[in-house]
Amino acid sequence: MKLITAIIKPFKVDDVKDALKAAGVVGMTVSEVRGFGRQGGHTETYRGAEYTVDFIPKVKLELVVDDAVVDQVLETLTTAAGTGKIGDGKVWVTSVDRLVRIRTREEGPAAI
Amino acid sequence: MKLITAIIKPFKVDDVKDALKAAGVVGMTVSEVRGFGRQGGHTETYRGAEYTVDFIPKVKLELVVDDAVVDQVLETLTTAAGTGKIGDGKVWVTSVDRLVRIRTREEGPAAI
Amino acid sequence: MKLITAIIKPFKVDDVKDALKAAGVVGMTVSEVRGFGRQGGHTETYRGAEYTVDFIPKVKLELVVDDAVVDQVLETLTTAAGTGKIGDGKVWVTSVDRLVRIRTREEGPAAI
Amino acid sequence: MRRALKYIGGGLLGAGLSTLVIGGNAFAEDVDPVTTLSQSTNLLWVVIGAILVIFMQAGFALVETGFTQKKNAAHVMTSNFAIFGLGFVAFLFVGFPLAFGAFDTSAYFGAGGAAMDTEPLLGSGDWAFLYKGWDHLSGAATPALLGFFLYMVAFMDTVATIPTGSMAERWKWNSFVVWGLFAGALYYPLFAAWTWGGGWLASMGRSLDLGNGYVDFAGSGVVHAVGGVAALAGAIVLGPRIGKYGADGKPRAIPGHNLPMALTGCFILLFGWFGFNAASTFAASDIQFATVATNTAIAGAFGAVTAMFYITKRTGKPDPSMQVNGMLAGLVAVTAPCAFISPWAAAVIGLVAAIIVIEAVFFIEKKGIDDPVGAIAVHGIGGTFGVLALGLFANGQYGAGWNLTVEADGETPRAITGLFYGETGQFIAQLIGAVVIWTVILGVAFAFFTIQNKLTKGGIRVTEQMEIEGVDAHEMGVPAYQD
Amino acid sequence: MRRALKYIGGGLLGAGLSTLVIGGNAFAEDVDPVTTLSQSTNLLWVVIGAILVIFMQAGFALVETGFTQKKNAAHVMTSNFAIFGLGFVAFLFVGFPLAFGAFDTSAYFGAGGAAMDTEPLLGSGDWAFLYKGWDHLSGAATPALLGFFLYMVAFMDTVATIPTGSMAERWKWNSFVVWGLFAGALYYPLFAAWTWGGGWLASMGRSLDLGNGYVDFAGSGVVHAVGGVAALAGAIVLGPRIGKYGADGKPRAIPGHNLPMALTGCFILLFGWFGFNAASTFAASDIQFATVATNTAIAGAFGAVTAMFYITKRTGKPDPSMQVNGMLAGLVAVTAPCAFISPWAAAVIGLVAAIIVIEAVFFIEKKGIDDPVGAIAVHGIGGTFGVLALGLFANGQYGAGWNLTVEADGETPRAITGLFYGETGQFIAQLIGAVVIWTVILGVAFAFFTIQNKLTKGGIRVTEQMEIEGVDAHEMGVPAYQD
Amino acid sequence: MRRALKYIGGGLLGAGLSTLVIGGNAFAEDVDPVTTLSQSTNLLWVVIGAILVIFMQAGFALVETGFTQKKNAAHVMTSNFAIFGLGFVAFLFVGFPLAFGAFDTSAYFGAGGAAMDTEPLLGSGDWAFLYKGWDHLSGAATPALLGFFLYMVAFMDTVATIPTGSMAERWKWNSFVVWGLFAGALYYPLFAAWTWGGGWLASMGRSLDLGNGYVDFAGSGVVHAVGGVAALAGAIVLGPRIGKYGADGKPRAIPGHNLPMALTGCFILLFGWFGFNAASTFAASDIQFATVATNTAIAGAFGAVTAMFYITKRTGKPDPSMQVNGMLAGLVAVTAPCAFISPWAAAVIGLVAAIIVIEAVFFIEKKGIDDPVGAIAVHGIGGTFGVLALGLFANGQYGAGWNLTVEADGETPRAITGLFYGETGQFIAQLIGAVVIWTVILGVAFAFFTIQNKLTKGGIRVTEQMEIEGVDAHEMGVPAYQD
Ligand SMILES: Nc1ncnc2c1ncn2[C@@H]1O[C@H](COP(=O)(O)OP(=O)(O)O)[C@@H](O)[C@H]1O
Ligand SMILES: Nc1ncnc2c1ncn2[C@@H]1O[C@H](COP(=O)(O)OP(=O)(O)O)[C@@H](O)[C@H]1O
Ligand SMILES: Nc1ncnc2c1ncn2[C@@H]1O[C@H](COP(=O)(O)OP(=O)(O)O)[C@@H](O)[C@H]1O
Repeated sequence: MKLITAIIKPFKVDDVKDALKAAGVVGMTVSEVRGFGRQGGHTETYRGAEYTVDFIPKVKLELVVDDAVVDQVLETLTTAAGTGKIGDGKVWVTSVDRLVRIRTREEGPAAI
Repeated sequence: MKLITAIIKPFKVDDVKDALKAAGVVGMTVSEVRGFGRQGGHTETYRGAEYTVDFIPKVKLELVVDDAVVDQVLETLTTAAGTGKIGDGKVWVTSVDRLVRIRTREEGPAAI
Repeated sequence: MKLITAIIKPFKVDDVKDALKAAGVVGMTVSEVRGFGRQGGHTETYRGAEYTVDFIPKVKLELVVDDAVVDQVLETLTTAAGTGKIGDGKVWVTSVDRLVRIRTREEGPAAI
Repeated sequence: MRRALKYIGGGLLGAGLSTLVIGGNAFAEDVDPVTTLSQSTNLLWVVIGAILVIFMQAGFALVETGFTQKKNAAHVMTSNFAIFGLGFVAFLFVGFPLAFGAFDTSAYFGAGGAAMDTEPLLGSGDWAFLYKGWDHLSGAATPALLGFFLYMVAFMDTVATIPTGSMAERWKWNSFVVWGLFAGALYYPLFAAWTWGGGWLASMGRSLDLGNGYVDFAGSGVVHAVGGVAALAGAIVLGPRIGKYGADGKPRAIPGHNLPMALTGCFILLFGWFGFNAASTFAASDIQFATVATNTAIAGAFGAVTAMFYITKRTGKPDPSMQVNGMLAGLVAVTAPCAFISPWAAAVIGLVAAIIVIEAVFFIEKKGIDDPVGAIAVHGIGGTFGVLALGLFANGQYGAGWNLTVEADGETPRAITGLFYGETGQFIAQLIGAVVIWTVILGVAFAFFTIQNKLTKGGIRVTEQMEIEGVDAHEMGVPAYQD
Repeated sequence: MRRALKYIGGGLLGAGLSTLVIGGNAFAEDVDPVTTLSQSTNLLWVVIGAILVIFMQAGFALVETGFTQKKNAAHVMTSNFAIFGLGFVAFLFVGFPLAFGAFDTSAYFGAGGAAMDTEPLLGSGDWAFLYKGWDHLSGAATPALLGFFLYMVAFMDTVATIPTGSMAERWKWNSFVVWGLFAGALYYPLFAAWTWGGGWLASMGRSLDLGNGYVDFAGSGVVHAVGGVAALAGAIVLGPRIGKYGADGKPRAIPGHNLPMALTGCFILLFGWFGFNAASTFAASDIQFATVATNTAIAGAFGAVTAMFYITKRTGKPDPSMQVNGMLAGLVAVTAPCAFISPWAAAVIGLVAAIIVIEAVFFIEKKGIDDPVGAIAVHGIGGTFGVLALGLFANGQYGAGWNLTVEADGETPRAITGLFYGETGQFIAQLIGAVVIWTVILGVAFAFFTIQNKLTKGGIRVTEQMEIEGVDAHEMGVPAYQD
Repeated sequence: MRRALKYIGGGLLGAGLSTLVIGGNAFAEDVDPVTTLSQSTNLLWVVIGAILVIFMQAGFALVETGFTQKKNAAHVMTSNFAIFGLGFVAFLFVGFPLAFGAFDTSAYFGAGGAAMDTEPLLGSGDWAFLYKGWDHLSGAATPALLGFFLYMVAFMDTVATIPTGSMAERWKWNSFVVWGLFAGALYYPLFAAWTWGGGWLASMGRSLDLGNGYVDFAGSGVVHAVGGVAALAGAIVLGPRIGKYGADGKPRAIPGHNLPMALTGCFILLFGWFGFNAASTFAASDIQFATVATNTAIAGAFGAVTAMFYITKRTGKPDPSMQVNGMLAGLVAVTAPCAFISPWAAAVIGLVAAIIVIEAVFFIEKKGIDDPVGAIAVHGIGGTFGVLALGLFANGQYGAGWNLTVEADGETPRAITGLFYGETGQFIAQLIGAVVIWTVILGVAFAFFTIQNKLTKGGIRVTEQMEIEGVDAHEMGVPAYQD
């Protein structure tokens, strides 16, 4: 099994979720993150003094999926999350040794 | 070393923490996440219009542990986190190549 | 490629970010987390009743980097994040199988 | 002389001895201590009322901000804050003279309350349209004139701030600024001049023999409906927020980011509303202020309770935001009739208003008009219902001679009496007022926003990116909340 | 006639010339302008007072919501909002007549203040239990009657909202709604009728020769203690929140989710409290209102400061929530005696009240009763202390003849004098009042919640799952806060 | 007798008949009903004013907390809460007598307003420095004396709370507590005694023939500038927050954590300000209160609007925090002159004040002084401008005879007239007052904080760790917000 981690633009969350659902993904975990990258931040003025906002709000998706579907999921995800504009984000894949469903103690792909 | 990542129900955090502590776990990192899965969401009405809450509040635990204790930790964790009801969550294990304790620069299991 | 995950003290974020930037890191993702470890928590009294704060606010950094620069990044990061006081945090490294830049579909190191 | 008596029937004929003394005094040579004291207390009551109404700005700000999204909270809050000053400045220099230049308060406050200029700027006699006068800026300004101005400027600001709700989360700051100035200088003064200022609508009792002419005790129409139609025009010109309507065209809910904030705002509005309505007697010596205050509370309470039960029945849960709209519906609707009705009628009006307004929220949303806070329904529909309700429930016990109307005999002052008490004239006068608001005034608002939209580079709506990322980041330069 | 004089000793004999004029007028044939003006100013003061008390609802809402958890914020806030209307409606139709049907305010407001019906509904003479009368709903309602109603309905709502604090975070919405109606229709009116309404407790001065009978200037007992015992009964019937007590049975802290919100609420309560206490003179012509206002502020200030030092000594830190409870303790305790005591006594009362209330919070918690906001301690214990404090500190300078009491000679009006000034009768009267609250009234509340709990399917407490996940998600259908 | 007339020129000679009656009465033998009624209404107005000013504490609390960081929100909020009681207690026992022991209000409130002790504690005649008297604590305290105390204690608390803004986020709780007591007992009373209390600065009209002596209607100087210089002294002694200045020495922005909260606070301040200024007539019979209220609103509105346009021009965006500072700048600046100027002048003062204050914010920050909320600029600079503005814009129409000044003929009361109306004396008197504030009073504040810093173990500033992790966790023991 693989863990697919994606950093995307917040307003894309619903589209991506729907697309993945449609593609057969049954579960995922999301969290609010802030990102720093090429998109860069911006400088603002508050009470006359400047401050730089280096980190931009992003959303992180984590999905554990069966090896077989990794490519398809990546394809669906990048398509749904893309705007073509800088700052669209990244997706990375890491290997999962074990997966357990707490409720049933099921292990491996069955637990997805 | 392994990284154990668990998605559990928020109100179970204290129980799980205490259980893990008792089981000899000396450190972990938690964060607020929202989950989508079998448990499904629910539809609400606000000012007459409907909206679906797809993501349910969950808590994510991350623990880096020595290979030797993985099974025991998984056992403790699943027991403490389980309610038997749908939505209890998942636990997955990935391999950690290196671990460093910032304060002392200690590496490997010693850094846990 | 490797995924470097670091748990650091919140007020160190800017220093670490600047140091990593200087060291050539072009992107990273940060999130608010709460940590439990040696640093331990503290007990407070509210309306006469006690409550223990076990989890301390920390910040989590995630960077996907090229294998070649892992050591240097670790060095920079630990130096910038360190205060020498307990609770400075951990850094761990895991292997990344694939990395994709959503905007361009670039894969591998090129996507960093 | 006639003007001196305009809009004071209540004070003059309905409020017992001491006011008669006042009435008398306005024209008397020597002023006795009791009268002077009575007049200073009247002025005090009006100033206290003004303070309460000004505080309502905080209520509107909190309700609107609580009902909108976190990413726009600074923008919504600050627009509600800035509108106070913007409308104020424009009203001070332009709006006040146009609307109230010929308004005479000497019957309440003594000689100092004389009108600035009894000659209309536009029109004449029973067909006056605009007035003039600038004494209030100079050293010649009497405390009476300034106290009256303060009360009136507060009402204007309510009108000006209503559209900030229906147009929230997608309105360009600079375009909003222009609206603020326009509202204070021209938009509000127009209908105000025709009614409270003594203009043609107020005169229909004499000119067209329609009851006491258009009567609106504290502004269900003059303030709320007028603000509500502007909210409607603005929301139409801007169009709905991105994501408000699904691909299927069905409205999607966009829950407010802070309900406790919105409910706090509603409490503040209820609090301020007592100044809005009860101090509209312009006289502490006219004890009808107590009846007004209580009728106001009754309508608000019945509005809130009705909304709670009705929305629970309608959608299954006691939606807090609808309870807020329900209380406001009752308050808005009772604002015109509050001085002329019996307590039981206030209860009925609050109850009916809540249901009408909730249904209006649904209807407006279905029609594709996106109003994040329900301002169009609450102020536009609720206010219009209030204007008509006066024509239905007025019990003929207060306000005889209002707008200088007398019966055929030319002696007996004419009582303000509604349809349910056997008079049709008053109801027709109210109906005409309502129609004017929904045609002429709505037209003015719509024209303003449409033209401004045309003239403004890129229109009066923010870009898609700004809207998606939140207007705070782009227009305020600082987020509402920092962790 | 006797009733006409009830509860106005202060106004009648303690407030100098102009009030004598009033007193006189209530029975005089011809009314002179000065009297009329004085009466209208009195009515204005009462209406302003009512407005301030109504605004206190916002204060209670913010304090209670700030002291509770984020997942329940919409529920707590909305219940404090809905209670205003629920209690109001029930009080309008049922509660007001039962409690104040025979209350005569003509001595303050003139002829219009005549009682609705001088015959009790239950009991007679010095042993009246309930009253009747419905003029206040009809067109026959005078401004004086309606102004008085508005002031009284605001006090009722305070009682009704107190249990929403102690029962917060686990109370079913529908069960809460029933309480709201019950509180306004019956619960509050009961003790109110026996005291302020002119009933048997107020008459103990005549019937049992106990000082001036039960005296409670603005309601430490009639409002706060009565609300506090209901809060106690409700908290017992509901039981503690899940997780409030550890496995070891020791209480665990559940910190409030928004302290700035709670402190803001306390500021609003302080603000409104001046209307609560000072306007209870029912007359601007009775300048004792100034003494009352200042004593109120003194007690609040001493309560807050004492609490700050005491809690720091007790637990090491200046716990903000206890500073809030401390100020409220002082305000609640001084509410009964505020008009009858010297400033130094107000300071002592505030100081003692803060310590008593903080210890009460600890004690109640130890007893296994979970009160998230400290309502039982602040209102129940603090209020009871206030009732007794009057019997201790009353200095005999104000309120002579209160409750129509005269000395043996049948001529000299009896002064309200406390134990520390040598009189025992008054203290006993206060003691009896306190005992009645903690037996009869507490019993009524306990019976109500117990029976309701039995009759309600699943009881009046939400399910474990709802409580764990937060009542907002389940009962409101919308969270308090959205990101 | 002379004192009886002190500070009432306005009431006595400027406000028409009824006040003359009052003026008369203060010395008359028999008191007629009209006078008594007028006096009770005057007292009512002052008490209502006090209530409004006390509520301003909530406004300060919200503005300061909203402008500071989340990790310190409980600390900032609670200090603004605790200061009310701390200053109050100290002022009750020590400060009030020192400042107002010889203040006579009988011209407004009748015989009960007699001074506690006409003999100064320090100095004599036209050169009095401190006063004495403790009647206000005993049973001998009249309602008039207590009502006056309540109004005065509220002004003191404003001064005491101003430094909590500039010193926020790094001030030790215990050190803050000491300041609170010092401010109420000595710091505020000092300059207050010299001016409002009737001391040497108020007497300069007689002693040095400088206009009417130092005149400050509601406290641009006595309250705001005095509080502002303390805020400056405290901020200097504490030093800037960690991270406020970059390695390059350039100031860095530390955005407030909750702007809606700050704007809500500003609305509350605007609301309370009407009590602050308008009730300073001490008389409802002195209808100048209406002019005062309106001038106050005009200055606030112009301040806010000017700030909005000016900051947009200056930094590109309509920074909400600067709009808040702008409105407050206008309000602070008009507080001294509000009763003596024409409406157009109020507009000019508001406009100028906003620009001065914004530039002052930048200047102070550049000088390395860290003031998280802009308190030094708003109150210190804005207040000083207000003191001088009176000397420029006073139009000579109100306050004749103020501070018992008469023209050379010894008959004609001297009018309060500014430089722009041809008089230099008044401006010089104002200038002297301003200089005294920026030398003597600033010196006192600076000495206090410096000495306290020396005497306090570890100084009055929290440790670096506490500041980095947030003072809430360390000093309050509970965070402001819980998830
Ligand atoms: N090396 C990295 N490791 C982890 N997260 C990264 C990395 N680079 C970028 N990100 C995340 O992806 C987001 C988008 O990256 P950015 O470089 O701004 O644009 P793009 O994705 O178009 O290259 C960043 O905000 C950050 O959250
Ligand atoms: N494939 C997955 N990858 C990542 N997280 C998942 C995945 N499936 C479920 N989760 C997380 O686990 C939570 C519980 O899963 P769910 O399917 O709802 O119930 P159960 O754990 O009983 O199967 C989800 O809310 C989500 O946060
Ligand atoms: N085994 C672990 N797995 C994951 N996170 C950990 C682990 N141990 C510690 N942490 C994180 O590192 C932070 C600091 O660790 P701690 O033991 O308190 O001090 P130190 O880093 O100096 O050893 C903790 O708050 C927690 O967030």
